[in-house]
This record gives sequence, C-alpha cells and structure tokens, in this order.
Amino acid sequence: MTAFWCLAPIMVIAALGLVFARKAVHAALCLAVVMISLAVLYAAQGAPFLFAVQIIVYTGAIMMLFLFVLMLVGVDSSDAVKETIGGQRLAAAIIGLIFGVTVVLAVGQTVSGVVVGLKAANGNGNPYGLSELLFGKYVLAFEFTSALLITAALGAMVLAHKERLTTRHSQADISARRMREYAESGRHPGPLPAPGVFARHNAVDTPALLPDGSPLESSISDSLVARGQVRDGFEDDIDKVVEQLDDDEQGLGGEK
Amino acid sequence: MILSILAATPIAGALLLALLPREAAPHHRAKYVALGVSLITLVLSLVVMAKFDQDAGGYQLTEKHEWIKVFGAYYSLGVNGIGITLILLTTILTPIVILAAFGDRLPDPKSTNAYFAWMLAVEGLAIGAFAATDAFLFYVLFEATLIPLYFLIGSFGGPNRSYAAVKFLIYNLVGGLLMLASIVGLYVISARQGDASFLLSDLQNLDFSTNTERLLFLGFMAAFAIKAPLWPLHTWLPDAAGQATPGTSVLMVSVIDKIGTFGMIRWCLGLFPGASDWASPVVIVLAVISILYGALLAVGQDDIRRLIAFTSVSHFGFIILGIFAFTTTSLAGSTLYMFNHGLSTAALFLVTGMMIARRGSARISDFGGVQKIAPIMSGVLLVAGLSSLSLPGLAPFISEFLVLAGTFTRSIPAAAFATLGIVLAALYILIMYQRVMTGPLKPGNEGVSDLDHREMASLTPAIILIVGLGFFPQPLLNVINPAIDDVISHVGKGDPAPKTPVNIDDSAAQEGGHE
Amino acid sequence: MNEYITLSLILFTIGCVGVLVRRNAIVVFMCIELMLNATNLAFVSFSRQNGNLDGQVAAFFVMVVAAAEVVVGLSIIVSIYRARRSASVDEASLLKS
Amino acid sequence: MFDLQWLLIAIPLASGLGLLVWGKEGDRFGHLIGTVASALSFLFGVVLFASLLGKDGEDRSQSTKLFTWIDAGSFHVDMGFTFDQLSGLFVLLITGVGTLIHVYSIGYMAHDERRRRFFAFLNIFIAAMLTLVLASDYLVLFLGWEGVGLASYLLIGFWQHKDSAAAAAKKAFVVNRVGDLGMALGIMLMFTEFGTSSIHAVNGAITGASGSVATALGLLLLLGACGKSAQVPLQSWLLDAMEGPTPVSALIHAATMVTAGVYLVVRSNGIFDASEAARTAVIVVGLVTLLAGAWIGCAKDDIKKALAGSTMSQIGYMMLAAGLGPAGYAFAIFHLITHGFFKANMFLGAGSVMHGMNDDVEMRHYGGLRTFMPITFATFGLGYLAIIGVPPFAGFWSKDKIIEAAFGQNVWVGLGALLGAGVTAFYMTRLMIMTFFSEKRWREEVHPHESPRVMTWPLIGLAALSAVGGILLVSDWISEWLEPITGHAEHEELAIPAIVLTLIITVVVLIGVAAAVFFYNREPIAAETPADSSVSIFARAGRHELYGNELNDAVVVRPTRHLTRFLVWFDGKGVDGFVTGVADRLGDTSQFLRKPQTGYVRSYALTMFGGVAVLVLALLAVTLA
Repeated sequence: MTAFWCLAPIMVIAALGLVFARKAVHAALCLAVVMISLAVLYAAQGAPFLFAVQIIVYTGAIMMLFLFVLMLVGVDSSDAVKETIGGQRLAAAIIGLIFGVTVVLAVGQTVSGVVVGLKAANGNGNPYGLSELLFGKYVLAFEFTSALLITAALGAMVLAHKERLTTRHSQADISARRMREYAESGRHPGPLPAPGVFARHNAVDTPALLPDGSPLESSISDSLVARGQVRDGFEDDIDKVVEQLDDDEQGLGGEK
Repeated sequence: MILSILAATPIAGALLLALLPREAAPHHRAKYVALGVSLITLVLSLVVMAKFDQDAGGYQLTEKHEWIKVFGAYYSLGVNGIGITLILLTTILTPIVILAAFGDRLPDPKSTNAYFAWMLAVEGLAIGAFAATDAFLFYVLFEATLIPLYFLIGSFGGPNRSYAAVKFLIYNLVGGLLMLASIVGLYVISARQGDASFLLSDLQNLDFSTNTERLLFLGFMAAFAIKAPLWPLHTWLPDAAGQATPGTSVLMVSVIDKIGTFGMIRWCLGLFPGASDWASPVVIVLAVISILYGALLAVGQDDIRRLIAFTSVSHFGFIILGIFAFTTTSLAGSTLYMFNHGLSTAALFLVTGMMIARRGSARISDFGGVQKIAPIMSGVLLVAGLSSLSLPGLAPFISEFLVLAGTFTRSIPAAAFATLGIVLAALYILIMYQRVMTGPLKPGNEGVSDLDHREMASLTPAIILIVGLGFFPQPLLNVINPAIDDVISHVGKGDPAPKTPVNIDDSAAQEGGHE
Repeated sequence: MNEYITLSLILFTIGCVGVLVRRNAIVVFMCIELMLNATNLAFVSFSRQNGNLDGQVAAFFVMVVAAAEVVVGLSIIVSIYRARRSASVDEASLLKS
Repeated sequence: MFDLQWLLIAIPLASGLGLLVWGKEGDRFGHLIGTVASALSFLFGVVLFASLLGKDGEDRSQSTKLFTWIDAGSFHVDMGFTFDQLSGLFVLLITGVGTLIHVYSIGYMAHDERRRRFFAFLNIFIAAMLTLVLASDYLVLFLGWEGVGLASYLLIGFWQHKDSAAAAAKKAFVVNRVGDLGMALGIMLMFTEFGTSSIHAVNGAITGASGSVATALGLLLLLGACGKSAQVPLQSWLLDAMEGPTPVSALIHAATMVTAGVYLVVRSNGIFDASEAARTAVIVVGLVTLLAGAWIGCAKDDIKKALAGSTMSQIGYMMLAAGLGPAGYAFAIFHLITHGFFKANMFLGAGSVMHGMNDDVEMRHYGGLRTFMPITFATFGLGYLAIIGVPPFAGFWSKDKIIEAAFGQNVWVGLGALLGAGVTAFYMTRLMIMTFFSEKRWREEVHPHESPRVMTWPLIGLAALSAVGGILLVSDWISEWLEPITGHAEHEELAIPAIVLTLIITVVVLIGVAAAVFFYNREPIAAETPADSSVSIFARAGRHELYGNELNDAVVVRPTRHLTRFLVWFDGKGVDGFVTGVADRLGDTSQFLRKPQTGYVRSYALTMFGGVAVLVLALLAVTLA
C-alpha cells in the first residue's frame, strides 16, 4: 500500500500536467511519469510480466514514438491557449467533474468482497500463468492481435509513404524559377541570410540583425519560429554590438 | 419447381446481361439477349398455364422449402387462378416492352445492358411476388421490385428523373414499412399461437382479436393502396410516369402496381376477411373518388404521359372497387381488369412513347394533325385509347362492366357514381386524340414518321389481345373463376341474390326450342 | 481495493477531459493513452481481486491494441500534418454540415 | 339456317376489318368489296326473312347461341342472336338501305384518297348495327350500341383534317356516352334484379318485379335511347354530326343508327308496358323533340342541318308512338322504316345537290336547280311528298297512324303531333323552294350538274320505296306481324271517326305547305343569311338550336372545366402539396438538427462524454431507486 499512496498523488498530478501543459513535450513527459508509476503499481499488484511490458512497450516504445512524431510535426498554433469552440472548456470541465465525482463516489466504492490475491494463480510464476491463458484460452484473440499488428504496421507504412505528385524539380528548374521570381516580384534569388549575424550569439535560434537593429525573421528556421524557440531579448543587441565595435576600434586606435 | 424456374429465368437473364461487355450503339447484343430471355420466360409461363388445372381451384404447382427457420419463413410458391393470370400478364408484356424499348434513346448509350437487365429483374421479381404463398417471402419480393424500378426511373428517364425516382421510392418504402410492421405483428401472433409460420395456409388459421386484425390489415392495405395507387396516395405515379421511359412506365403501371391490387385480394382478403369487410365502406368511397378524380385530372393534363398515369389512377379505382364489393362478379371483373388494364395501358404508353420520341415533346398542345402523316400510329393510338375508355368489344369493357355490375348488387350509389367514370373516360381519351391526331398538321410535327416494322411487331400482340379478349374473355375467366369462388367463400360474403330471380334454364329452354 | 479503482477512474476522467480540451492531435492521443492505461490499472486490480490472471491478459491485449492504434494514429497525424501543415484536430472539420 | 344468322354480322365485319388491315393495294377494289359484303348480308337477310314468312306466328322467333361471352361469378352472358319479326325488318332496312348507300358512296367518295377506309368504316357500322338489332341479350345489344357509336364517331370525323369534323365526332361520342350511362346502369339494374340481362327473360320477368324497378329501368333505357336517337335533352350532337360525309348522314344519322333508341324502346316493350311513368316520359321526350326538331328545321339554312332537324323531329314521332304502348309500337316501327326510306333518300339527294354545287351546303346559294338536276329533283320530290304526309306516299300512312294513336292517348299529345305535321310541311316546303325552285343564287364558278349514275340509281330505288312504303300497312300487316313481340292492343275508338282525323291532318299539312309558299315564293330569297338581329326571335332560337349547346355549356361543360382546373390545382397544391409539405418540414427539421454538427471532433466527443455521464447518472438513479 505504501507504493500506492506514494505514487497515486504523483500520478494524478502528472495526469493533470498532461492536460494543462502548454508544450507537447512537457505533456509527453508527464505521461511518461504516469506510465512508469503505473508499471510500479502493476508490480505491486502481482503482475511482474505486465510491469515489464508496460516499461518496454509503453514507456519505451510508444512514448518514443510520440516524441519522434513531436519532433517531426513540430509544435504549432494548435497549442495556443485560446479555445476555438465556444464553451467547450467550461462544458468539458463541468461534465468531467460530474462524471468523475459520480463514478468515483458510486462506481469506485462498489467493489466489495474478499480480495483473493494472486498467490495461487501465480503459483508457477506470473509469466507462466499468463502464457497458459494466452496460448490456451485466448489463443484465437492472440492470433488476431498479431494479425492486427501486422496490418497496423502495413497501414502505417502506406499512410506515411509520401507519393510524389509532381515531377522532381531539377537544379536547373529551381534556378530558373528563382530568377523568374526575382524578375517578377523582386524576390531575392540567393540563399537565405545566416542566423546570428551581427547578433551577440551565433546560435541557430538567434536571428541575424539588420543594421537598424531589428531582427531578420527569415534567417531562422521556420520550425523554431513555430515552436516559439527563438531567442528573444535582442532589442538592444545592436547597441551593444556597436558599443563593442567602438570599444574595439578605440582599443585598436589606442594601440595605434 | 417450374415456378421457381419461371421466376429465375429472367433473373438469370438479368445477371447474364450484367456480365456482357458494355457496348455502344448500334451493336446491341444485349437487346437481343433480353428479348430472347423474355421470350423463353413467356414460353415457360405457357407451360405453367398448360400444367395448371383450371377446374381444380386452390393453389397448384406448389413448392415449399424451409428458409429462415427462426421466423417460420418458407420459400413457398404456388399459383391460383388470380396469380397465374397476372404471371401471364407479366410474361406477355415483358417481351413487348423490351421489343418496343429497342429504340429508346438512353442518356448513356453504353448503359443498354443495365437498362434491359433491370427490366428482366422486374419481370423475375414480379413473377415471384405473384407466386409467393409465404407472407415473408412476398414482402421481400414486394420490396425488392423497388430496386430495379428505382434505377429504371432514376437512370433512364427524363430531365426530372431523379426527383421522380426518389419520390417513387420514398412513397413505396413508407408503404412497405407499414406492411413490415404488420408482418412483424403476424409473426408475434403466429408464434404465440404455436410454431411461428409465415405460410399463407397457416396464417389463415390464426385467431385475431378484432382490433389486432384491423391494425394488421391497415398495415398491409396501406402498402397496397400506395402501390395500386388509391386516392389520395397517388401523387407519385404521375411524376414517375411523366419522367420514366415508356417501357419503364409499362412495367411500373401494368405489372408492378398490379402487385398492389393482387396483394389486396391474396393478403388483405385472404388473411383479414373480417377487417376487410369492416374497412370496405371507406375503401369503396376512396375507390369511387379515385375513379372520378383520376378521370377529371386526366382531362386537365397537357402532358400525355401524366394523362395516362391519371387514367390509370381511375382504372385502379375500378379494380379496387371491384375487390371490396365482395361479389364473385366484381372480383372476377377486378382480376380480369388487372390483366386488361395491363394490356391497354401498355399499348397506350408504348405508342405515345413512340410518338413523343419522334416529336421530342410530351405536351398535347405541341401535337396536331399527326393522323395525316402517321395513320397507322394514329390507328393504334385510337384502339388503345378506346380500350382505355372501355369500348365494348375491347377487353377492358368486360372487366369494367363486371366490376360495375357486381358492385351494383352491393351498393347502387357506388356503382352509379363509378359509372360516371365512363363518360369522363370518353372525354379524356377523345380530347387527347382530337388534339394530337386530328385537324390540320401543326408546324413542328413534320418529323413524326409512321410506325416501323419493329414497333408494329411490338404493338400488334397487345392490340390483338385487346380485341380478342373483348370477344372471347372466357379462356381467362375460366382460370379466374375457381380462385374467385375460393376468395369469396373465405371472406364469407355470398353474392346478393337477385330479387326477382329468373329461371334462366326455363327461358333458355324456351328460346332454345327454336334452334 | 477501492483505492486502485478510484485512482483508475480519476485518471480516466482526467484523460477524458484532456481529449476534450486539447487541440493538438498528439496530445489528444496521449490523453487517450492515459485513458487506456487507467483501464489497464482497473483490469490488473480486478485480476487481483478475483484471483485469476484473465484481467492481466485483458490488460495485455489492451496494450497490444493500443500499440497498433498508436502506430496507425500517429501516421495519420503525420500525413494530415503533411497535407495541412497543422496537427490541430479542429482543422480537420470537413465532417461539418 | 337461322343458326347461321351470325353470318349477317360476320360478313360485313370481316370485310370491314380486312379493308382496314389491307394496305394500299386495297384501294382499287376496297369500295367494291365493301359494297358486295353489304349486299351479301342483305341477300342473306332476305333469305332469312322469307323463311320467317313461311313459318307460323309462334315459330318466328329464331334464337341461336354462338358462344358464352362472359361467365364470371354469377354473371352470365351468351353471345346469342334472335332473328324475329322485329329484328328481321331491321335487318332488311339496315342492309337494304345500307347497300344502296354503299353504292351511292362509290360515286360520292370517288375522289377521296381514303375511300377504302370509308367503306371499311361503313361495313363496320353495318355489322355493329346488325349486332344491335339481332342481340338476344341487353349486353350484346350494348356491344352493338357502342359499336355503332364508334362507327359514327369514325365517320363523322372522317375528314379529320377539319377541326370542326373532329370536334363534332368527339361531341357525338361523348354525348352518346351520357346516354350509355343510362344503358349501362339499366343493365346493371337488370342483373341485380333478375340475375340476367337476357332481353327475353327480363321482359318476361318484369311483371314480377316491383313497379319502381320497371320505372327505373324504363327511365334508364330511355336515357340511353335519348343519347343514341338525339332526343331532348341529349339532342345537341346530331346537328354537329352533319360534318360527316353525306352518305354517313343518310345511313347513320337518318335511316338507321339514330332510330336505335326507338328500337330499344320497342324491344323493351315488356318494361315499358309495366310502367306508366316510363311511358309518359317517353311520350314527353318524343313530343318535345318532335316540336324542337321541327322548329330547328325551319330556321336552318344549311340543307343538311335542316334535314337533321327534321330527323330529330321524325324520331320524336317514333318515340311518341313507342311511348303510347302496344297501341303505338307497331306504328313507331312502321314510321321508322318509312322514315328510313324517305330520309335516306333526301339526304342522298342533298348529297347529290352538294356534289353538283362544289360541296356547298348553304341553301341560300342554291335555287332553281330542278332543271339542272332532274333526277335528283324528282327523287327528292318523292321523298318530300312522303315526309310531309301527302297521300298515298309512305309518310302519310305512318304519320297518320301515329297522330291517330296519339289522339287516342291524350288530346293534347295528339294536338302536338298534329302541329308537328304542319310544321314539317312548312320547313320541307321551304327547303324544296330554296333548293329547287326560286331564282338562282349560285356562287361564281359553280356549274350544277346531275350526279353520275352510280349515285342516281340508289336515289331512284329509295324514292320508289318512299313512294310505296305504305304498302306495309295493307290490311294492318305490320301490326299483325309485330304483334307477337309488341303485344296486342285493343283498338280504341276515337271521339271522331278516323277518316275525319285523316282529313284534318291533310288540311293541316296543306296549310303548312301554303304558308311556306306564301313566305318564300313571293319575294326573292336573300343570298346571304340575314343577321340574327334582323330575324324574329323564333328564327333566332331555331338557328341556335334552341340554345341547347349554350345550355350544355353552362350546365355541364363549363362547370366540368372549372372543376377540372380546380382539381389540377388541388392535386398539385393540396394532395401532393401535403406530401411534399411533410417532406419539406422533415427537411427543415434536419436543417435545424444539422446546426450542432460543427464538424469539430471535440464537440462530438463532448456530446458523447455527456451522454456517458447521463447514462451513468441514470444507472445510478435506477440502482438507488
């Protein structure tokens, strides 16, 4: 019981964190906390095999998958605080509250009777008992899940496979297009500016500065902008740079 | 077994057509395959007719297999005189329709296969519905006929065809659902009184409480009244007939709608004689209204196809009147009427269809003086029209007169008002004929050529039957009579006896003495 | 025993609310995972309550199916993102009348 | 031999149908085949009639059953025919006059490209008319009844390219249908009452039925008769029917078909004998039509319409006679036959005149034709003398007997009939003067000429019959001949001797002739029809056919048209409007329910979640309760 009382508050807090975290990465971490705690609870309840599976499959595989996709997809405005559907949050909160209170008070308290415990069932060891069930009573369901997994894997491949709808642009095409755009709209045909120019840092999250000190958005990767990971606080950078240059000049001049 | 084969032949033909490669005009193997299949079906139906014992009465050529055991549904077929008459009508009309439809211009020229396949499907399903002696089987087939007709109307009709098709479908589905409710009710009662069974013979032995019987009757009657169609449930018919191709209209009005009136005899009168008797005053009034209303509306139409549809509303009024008058005379008349109306309406729809296809318009006011350039067409239209107005010497007269005479013995006002219909019939047919065919040739009609050999070949059998049955209806009546006696004795309403009976033998002997 | 079930229900409820409130498809997915995990906890608890391993087997199957679901779901999200440059569930509202 | 009487019908029917089906190759011989078929039927009729003469009185009704026509339920009708004294006379009249008119038509229709079809229709008419008179069952009679109606429809509208002809044909058919309503209901009543519609059985059993049944039957059959015989109130179609070719007017709308109503009444004598009221109705109808027809005949300038008015009037005489009961049946038939002769004769004569006048029917454009068309004039003149009742021509004998019988019934009826005789003389004299006497008022480019011999010979034949038709009355032969059918009538003694009455009639006729001569021979006749405003109110009413069409329009046609228009509106907006209204309301409801379907998955999920919450609450409530 100690494990439970230790872990239960953590799990609830982590779960709430999942709901309230601004950033998806934080939410994923919260979820991982819940899952690992769950694994411990499984172990505490006589399910060592599930403990292992939970750690390996969920926390290991599935969470990794989530994180990978997060990296791939990036973070965008969908995580904005503003709710788009009117009343959705309030309604969700109220209904959730009603539902939660009802089930917790009514359903959650109805389990009664003696706890049998798994001593007998786990007599030959928990994996042994499980495997007997899996390959005996539930073998058909087991086979079906294997089919399901294969299908899911194939499905994922099909979905993730990007079909090329247009012919691939050759380098000549691209340069021709750039020149045409330049002629038509005056768009700069050369490469985008590099980040960090004239800035006080030269990391990729630092925009290059124009001579008047304003940051140049196009010098930073779109993903960083979308994730809001652009370094800020560079308004007075240009002054500092100028100051520094002046200092250097002075220093140099002094040397002269 | 022969009935199953008979019903399966056109269905098989339809599947065959579906498998044939789609071809564009004019290489239409599909047409000839369809015609061939329908002719084979006709021959088979004649074999059935030959096997049918006319004097025996009752259901013959029966076959029965368990189908869905839990429901007590059987695959059970059998024909009596009424069923076989209508099967014959179906098998006679289908080749005529198919031959006449050779020249139909379809929206998609490559859809010929589908067009004829659906037609054959209608034939097969209709034969099945006429032969089913299991309520559940009948219900399934009754509803299944909607599918091919929906596609026939919706895919091959005029510009407003999808509206008409949807209207047709929804109307009939509503009726079908009400009937389904009654079917379920029948199951419940049947299961409560022993083993569940949908066999007609078993259902007839059920005991109903008065109210249950009436409710179940109403479910069936609603479906049939929509199908038939009875005023005020008729409005789908003019729309559907106004948009469908002539062949589709014939199959719909002459064959499929007959399932409605046929169902009234076999299922309403057969299962719920008490409730039928209870409802008969209302039904008779509605039927008389149908007769007069349909006729008056036909007078007021400018679209030829809608006109014919309204004449059918009127004629169906006669058929229903005869059924619910509960006399052997009127009921025999109604059954014969179903056959005759099928023929005469088919002739009317087909010949006007040919006319409309040539003129490119269905409006009566666009025609005029066609007789001069298309005398044969005008003659056929006149004969078909005269049969529709029940001219003595043509088949529909006999049936109409039988209906009226039988009704007269039951209710003089109903018969008297219904007889007004014959005056109105003269009006709508002759006004139409006058405006379309006579007078000086109206500009725009120059392109209306006379019938060609194929068209004549398709119409001639109908015309010959219309004239022939006008003088010799007895071969059909002999088949119908025993079945009618069965129905009337089941309903338990004998014919009212003549008030001043004449001993016919005496007078015949007196007259015959001089021979 | 009841406290396990209660915890499971609380987690489930939180997962539900999360599905309703969050707009990022990936987070919504995580909330669904949370709900599944909550049920798993209940399964395991019931297994102990009843003294047989069927509940654990059920939890096992849930995990397997969840794995399959995540794989497919995430790839759907990826392809939607590719098409729309967004992973918001509100963007995919073509179902509206 | 009488078993073969169906051949009478079959020959012209086969010929008619054959001619219709036969293609263009038949054009060369079609008319001859048609004529021969009619003649064959006539010859066979003569043979049958002759063998009937050789039999005893009781044996003269020869029935034969061809086959069972309808046997359904309790309804049984045999396709049976009866050749007896009455139908025998009719067979001779129909086929005899019919054959003459066939011959005449060969010439009259010589230049019509559709002559073959004309003869086909004529043959069909003969067949149908024979069916009508030979039928031994009312339903078979009805078959013939409608058959002649069809033939009449086809022949009135034979020149379909004329709108007026097509309209007249339709009108004739529709008005006749109103009469058929009566016939049909009558047959139904017979079936209900007696269980059979055999003519013999019904007329025999009628005495056993209640009087109201007999009256009802009588009135219903009278309605049928009114339709077919153009009696008031269903008279309006006959004048329009003159749109048909003239031989048609002669055969169908003068000699045979229009008299079918009289035949029906006489044939149903059992029914009419059993009901005083029905007989009175027949008399009233006959009398009214008699006078109305004569009135119209006086006012019309169209030679065929004047003759048609006369036909109405003469059939009124027959109806009147038939309404008198056993005293009048034989005379009704007698007048019917003589009328068949002289009226066919005059119609054909009128056709001959038109033939010479470029198909002009306007009498005001005729005049002085006697020298140009001597044969036509002579034959027409004989017909004229016969119709106005100059002794010893046929019409004198028959009309005299009817007026005498009418006086026997009721003085007022007799006076009406007498007045009719005077008016008849007036308008027929007017017609004669305007056509054959007086000065020429021809249009330009008209060269009157005598018709070819194929047309004049039938005229001569009919004229001869008109002249000697009265021979049938010799020693009351016709009364005795028909007695087995019509029943014996006690000869009523009139207040004045018959010979005095005959004299009075003759004087009245002479007054009518004198009046016409006085009015029309004194001053030249205008070549143009005077305007309505310049003629007396009587003439105006006559010209407008006593406003029968206007009455029909106001009472029947216009209300029906309005009703139809209303119903079309009602069907669209009311019946269908209700149905589509239900559909529309359902659509509106869906529109409303559609609103919450925002497309946002999350709001759907919220709803679902809410639903689960409610479910749990409900379960809880149930458990607690």
